[in-house]
Amino acid sequence: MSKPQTALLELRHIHKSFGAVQVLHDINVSLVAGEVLGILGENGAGKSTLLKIISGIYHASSGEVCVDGKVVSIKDASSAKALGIAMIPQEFNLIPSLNVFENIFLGNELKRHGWLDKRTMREKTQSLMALLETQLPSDAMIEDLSVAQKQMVEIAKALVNDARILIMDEPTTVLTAQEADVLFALVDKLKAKGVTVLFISHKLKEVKRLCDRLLIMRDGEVVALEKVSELDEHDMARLMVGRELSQVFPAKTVGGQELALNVSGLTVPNLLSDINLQVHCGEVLGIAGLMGSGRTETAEAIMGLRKRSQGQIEVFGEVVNIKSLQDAVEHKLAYLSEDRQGSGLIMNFDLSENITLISLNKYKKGLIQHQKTRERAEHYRKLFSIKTETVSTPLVNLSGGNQQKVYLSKWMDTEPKILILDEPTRGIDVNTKKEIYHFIRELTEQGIAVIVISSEMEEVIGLAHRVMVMREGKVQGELCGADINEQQIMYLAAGLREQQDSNNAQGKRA
Amino acid sequence: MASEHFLIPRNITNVLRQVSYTGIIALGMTFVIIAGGIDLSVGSMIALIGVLVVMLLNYLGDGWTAVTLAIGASVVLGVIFGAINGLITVKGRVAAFIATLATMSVYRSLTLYISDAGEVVSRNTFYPEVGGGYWLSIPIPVWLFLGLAIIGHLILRHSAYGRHVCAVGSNAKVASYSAININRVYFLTFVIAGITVGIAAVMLSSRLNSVSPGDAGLFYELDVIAAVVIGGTSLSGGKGTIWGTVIGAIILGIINNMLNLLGVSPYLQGTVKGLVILIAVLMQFQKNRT
Amino acid sequence: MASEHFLIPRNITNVLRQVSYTGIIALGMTFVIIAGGIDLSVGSMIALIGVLVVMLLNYLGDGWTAVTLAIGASVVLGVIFGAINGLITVKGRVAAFIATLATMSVYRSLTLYISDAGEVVSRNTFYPEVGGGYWLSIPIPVWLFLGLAIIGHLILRHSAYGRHVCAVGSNAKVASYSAININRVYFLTFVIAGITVGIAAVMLSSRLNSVSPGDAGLFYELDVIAAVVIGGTSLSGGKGTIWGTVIGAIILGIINNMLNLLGVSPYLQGTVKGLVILIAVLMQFQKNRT
Amino acid sequence: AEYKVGVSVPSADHGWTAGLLWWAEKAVADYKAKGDEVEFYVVAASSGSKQVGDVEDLMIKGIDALVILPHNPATLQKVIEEAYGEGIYTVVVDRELETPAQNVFIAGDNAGLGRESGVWMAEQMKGKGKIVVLEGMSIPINKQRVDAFNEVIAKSSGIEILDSQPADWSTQKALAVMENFLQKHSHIDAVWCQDDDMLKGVMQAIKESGRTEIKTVLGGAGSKDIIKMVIDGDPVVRATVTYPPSMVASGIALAVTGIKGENLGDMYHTSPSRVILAAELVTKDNAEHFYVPDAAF
Ligand SMILES: Nc1ncnc2c1ncn2[C@@H]1O[C@H](COP(=O)(O)OP(=O)(O)OP(=O)(O)O)[C@@H](O)[C@H]1O
Ligand SMILES: Nc1ncnc2c1ncn2[C@@H]1O[C@H](COP(=O)(O)OP(=O)(O)OP(=O)(O)O)[C@@H](O)[C@H]1O
Ligand SMILES: O[C@@H]1[C@@H](O)[C@H](O)OC[C@H]1O
Ligand SMILES: [Mg+2]
Ligand SMILES: [Mg+2]
Repeated sequence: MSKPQTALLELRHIHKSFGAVQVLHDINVSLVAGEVLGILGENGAGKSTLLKIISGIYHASSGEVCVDGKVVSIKDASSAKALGIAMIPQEFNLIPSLNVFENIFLGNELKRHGWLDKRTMREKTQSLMALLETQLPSDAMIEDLSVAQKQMVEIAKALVNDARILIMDEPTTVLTAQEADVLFALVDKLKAKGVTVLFISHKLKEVKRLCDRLLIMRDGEVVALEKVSELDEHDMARLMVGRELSQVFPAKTVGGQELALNVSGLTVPNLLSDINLQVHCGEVLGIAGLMGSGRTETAEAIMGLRKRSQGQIEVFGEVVNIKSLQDAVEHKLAYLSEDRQGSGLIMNFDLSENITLISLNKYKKGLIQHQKTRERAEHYRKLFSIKTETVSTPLVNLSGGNQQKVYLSKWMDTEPKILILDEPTRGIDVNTKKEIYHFIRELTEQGIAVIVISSEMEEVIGLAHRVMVMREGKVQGELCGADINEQQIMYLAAGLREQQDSNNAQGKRA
Repeated sequence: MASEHFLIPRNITNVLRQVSYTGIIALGMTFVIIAGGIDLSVGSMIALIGVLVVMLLNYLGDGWTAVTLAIGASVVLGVIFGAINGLITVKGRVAAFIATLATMSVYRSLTLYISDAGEVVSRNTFYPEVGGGYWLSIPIPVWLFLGLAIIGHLILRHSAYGRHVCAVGSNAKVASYSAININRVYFLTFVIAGITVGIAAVMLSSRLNSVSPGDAGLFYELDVIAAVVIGGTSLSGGKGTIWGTVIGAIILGIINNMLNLLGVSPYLQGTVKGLVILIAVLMQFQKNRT
Repeated sequence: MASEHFLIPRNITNVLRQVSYTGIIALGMTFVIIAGGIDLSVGSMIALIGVLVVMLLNYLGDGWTAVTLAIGASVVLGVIFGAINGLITVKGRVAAFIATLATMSVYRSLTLYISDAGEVVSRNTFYPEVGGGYWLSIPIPVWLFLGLAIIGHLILRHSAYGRHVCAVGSNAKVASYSAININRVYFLTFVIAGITVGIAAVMLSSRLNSVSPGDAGLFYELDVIAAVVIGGTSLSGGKGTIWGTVIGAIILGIINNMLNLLGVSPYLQGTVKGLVILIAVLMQFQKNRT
Repeated sequence: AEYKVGVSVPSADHGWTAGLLWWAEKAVADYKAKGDEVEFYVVAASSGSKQVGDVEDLMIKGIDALVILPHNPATLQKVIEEAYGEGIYTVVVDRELETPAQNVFIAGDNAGLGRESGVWMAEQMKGKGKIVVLEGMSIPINKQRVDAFNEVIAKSSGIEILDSQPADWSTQKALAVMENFLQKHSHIDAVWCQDDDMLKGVMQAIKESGRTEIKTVLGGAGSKDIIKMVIDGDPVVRATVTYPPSMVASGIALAVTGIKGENLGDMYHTSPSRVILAAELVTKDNAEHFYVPDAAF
């Protein structure tokens, strides 16, 4: 890493934890003016968190951020703005009830005599749009725009300040190839003007095309900081995943024969089209894909959490009509959602209350038999070695990994025959992961059919008998046996070798 | 000087009786608030049910049968008016505070309309004994308050429904991802509140043997919410206890009684009530923070 | 029969005047609601400011200077009481509806305490001309309503602050990411509401030259919220217009006027108001859905 | 103190009740000046149900006598019965209970007020024209007044009562009700509003509407402001009928006499069980006699 001139932006020993979970460990990076840094890493590696620290949305637990060689304190969005830092966040950051120019200038309004100078703002908006080669009236309401148009507005909003440091968190996920090209051309222009760009993407090709250097993160740590020219796409994927798989994953079982779940033609308007999948008893089906590829929606549609417009679901050979989660639970399906805190657990309930929430009827004799629920919770506490004093501890006091185990217990207590796990190890440490993997194996030994949705490549590879790869709401291909490897999955997920792989997959499915 | 009177048994029974009307409603409100809602219409609803029940009573004539029928009717009316609140909130996706602000206005206005703003007086000679009577030297409304508190506690802590109420109020999404019919759970909390209002309406109207449509239950929502919040139930939903509410109601009653005995202007009671609500809410916020 | 009277100019001026008191407050409430809040205390606040202003007036003696000072004072009082609401909501992180429910109780109770629940009558002979006067045959309060609406519109649509109010109400997180001081913006909406209440208090108290602490402004919050919601401002915040509110207030006035002319019981007006709020809110929900 | 007397009244939400409280406090102050033989507790409640609580609290304090002007008699009936049943010497003022439960009842002549008003009004209108009526609270004394008034008016076939609605004796409510009347009825000759406070609201509404056809407005109870208008020769407000709030002070006196079992002043008997004060018509001719500039009402 040569330093030809003084660093415009420097991060020194950045640490960040949320509660007990450490998300970033000792991050050190130094960037010069006009440099484009690509940031790669699996979901949850800490990329967004790092950039949010630079833009003042989060605060580092320890460490320093320097701009122009001086340590700065970035308290909030306005102090970031004052330093010339602008961010295009991963989630949309626009006010739907305001129009394009009002959003672009939000918090940054131009005024004349104290009142808004709408004319100048409109004019500037138009010239920004011209720069972005986008046709967009400055008075259009945000709620009427397409996803790509919104993204353009986000970009314009970041540019309007003449930022020196521009942060883009997966800006191209929702853009078409042409729109992305416009953006890349723009980044080149900004680069020429000396703007430093930090760029997160899961698309290896575009990182290769755009960036000078690459920062590859794994579990909150920097695993590589290299010139792009020194890495090819395969290296990148290897570095991102890069863990020895052997100790973590148990040996796979043989997998059963009896068809447990058979989904055909599943369609949810605008999100999923014609999804077909099968799982057998004692088998693990992996579902891989990039963010937004529709894996979660697939699970939700099966579980009756989303209204499907078409599709048939068979459970153990019987066609069932699942209209609500209650129906799904009745048919012995279980779904561990990806959002443990948002849709999984009641944080102010204790272990036994959480674990028996769905299966409460089992513990009822008129009134709830609290003793029985506690005994049951105690059973799971031992089974999963959940680290907590008692089963009466509220969930907030548990670490993320232990919460995840409680969540798993909650669904296990419904005694499911078909279990869908969506990102079952998100945000949990390696050891807990291992325990969960072994537990999944035990389940398959008992003949339970398991679907694992995961963005962690190695997880899918290590667990699944078959892997279904999704892209843009469709099944892009299916892999099994020796074909299950990072490369094949990456290529399918990113749509790189569509032709070849889909042929391949079709052959397999037939 | 205050304490001189305060501890005499008669004063204690008195405070308990004064507290029991809003206390009974506060039991129902506890469910609504734990589920994440609020019901501002309880004060108007008690007036409306009170007026209707007394009118029914006068229509039915004298005797215990009439009284029994009227009591049944008031519970049914409570269910109906509570269900209206619940339906608007659940089906119309209207924030509970605005839905019940609207029905607060509607119920009060109907009360005034039906009674032509005039006091409605019961002619049933047995009715006053219901709310004015004693059993083992303790006023009936106090017994009822305690009885309902026990039932409320059983439902909240020891039934699946109670568990679901807490889950819905804590995190509705988690609840719906746990196969709980959140609309049904939320809706029923308003019905429960309605039932308690119906019962309180009987107690209040029989105690006074009449209902004054303009001021019966006026500002009850404040007393009721204050009792619930002092009792430790979080206004953002998810947790709370029935016994907390009972204690909250009694504390509020004692504060009012003390102020009265100390000769503090009764007009300041509204200030005290408002401040008590604020302090209780702020303390909860403080607690959540640490 | 209704229409026969309805269109005569005098009736129209009359409706406009009747509407202007709550209409002026509705202008301020529009800001609060767009920012995602609510202010239930406006009715009590108008009574409190009214009582204080009349007392101040009596202290200052007769003459126009006293009147001018009193008007200034009422605006200052509006700022103070609005700021109290804002502080509790912003600093204490208390939901606006509960914070202002509490201050509603506090302000009303202080009004009663200060005045000993007795009517407060001004002895200033010029004061009645402020709210009772005319200019170009149009009542002063109506002029003021329109003037304030124009100012409100300019602030909401043509100032950075107005944009920020919309942004905060639409998505506070996005607003703070856009370097907007959301606490300040939210706080100030309550102050704006307070100012409009102060102005309305002058209009109202000068009209009768007295304030009746128990019923002045009672249930005004309903009229005010109804006007804002009928005017198309979303109760969930984020969007709304001042002209919508003006029209909402006028529609409400016309509805009341019509009911009157048709001989509908005045007691049913509360029902109509409640239903109108509900319908307006439900219609917004319907619209958002499609 | 040897005796404890509780005085419970509605809060001073309009002029008449303000006058009432003023007189109650004056009576108490006058007794205090004489010595500390009697201890008084004066409480005012803003609603009937609050007043029930007030009375309960007074009973806790162990009062020997209760002087009460019930907000709405039916709501207070039971609690007053309880007090009376316990042997507390009870004086009910102004608003009579349906089932008597008191030692003394003192009030004005409500039917008389309605009658006097009706007679004067009919005479002023020369037997023809259109009247609107603003009533008080929907409690018995209001009905007594309105019934008596209507009975008298019914005798003049040329007079039509267009509308009759409650405004609770409140200035503000009267303003709103009168506004409605003015919108609803295109021609009104006279207004009867049975209370001088309501009259203020009525006059404001008339002024704002710009209507000039209303020639007669009659209030009641005899507030000093209205009596002053009569003295000054107001063209529309030319009379009022008395209903003095000082009755509460007399009620207090009757209570004290009653508990002591003494004779009433120089009279030869103790407190009478029923005292009715006549309703007197006040016109320009006799107004000076009723005008007390420093009274509260
Ligand atoms: N506010 C928060 N509270 C607690 N944990 C958080 C919070 N935000 C992020 N995390 C956790 O921090 C870790 C890193 O998250 P981050 O969003 O930085 O990942 P990422 O690398 O951007 O992933 P992706 O590719 O999915 O966007 C995750 O495990 C996440 O669960
Ligand atoms: N039409 C769309 N417009 C905007 N955002 C979308 C759209 N479709 C999907 N997304 C975004 O993608 C997110 C993830 O979708 P989904 O849950 O199906 O992805 P996934 O394959 O499960 O990936 P992951 O769970 O790793 O995010 C959605 O929550 C949403 O933020
Ligand atoms: O308050 C009432 C008063 O205004 C009326 O004139 O006389 C009777 C009183 O009770
Ligand atoms: Mg991210
Ligand atoms: Mg997902």
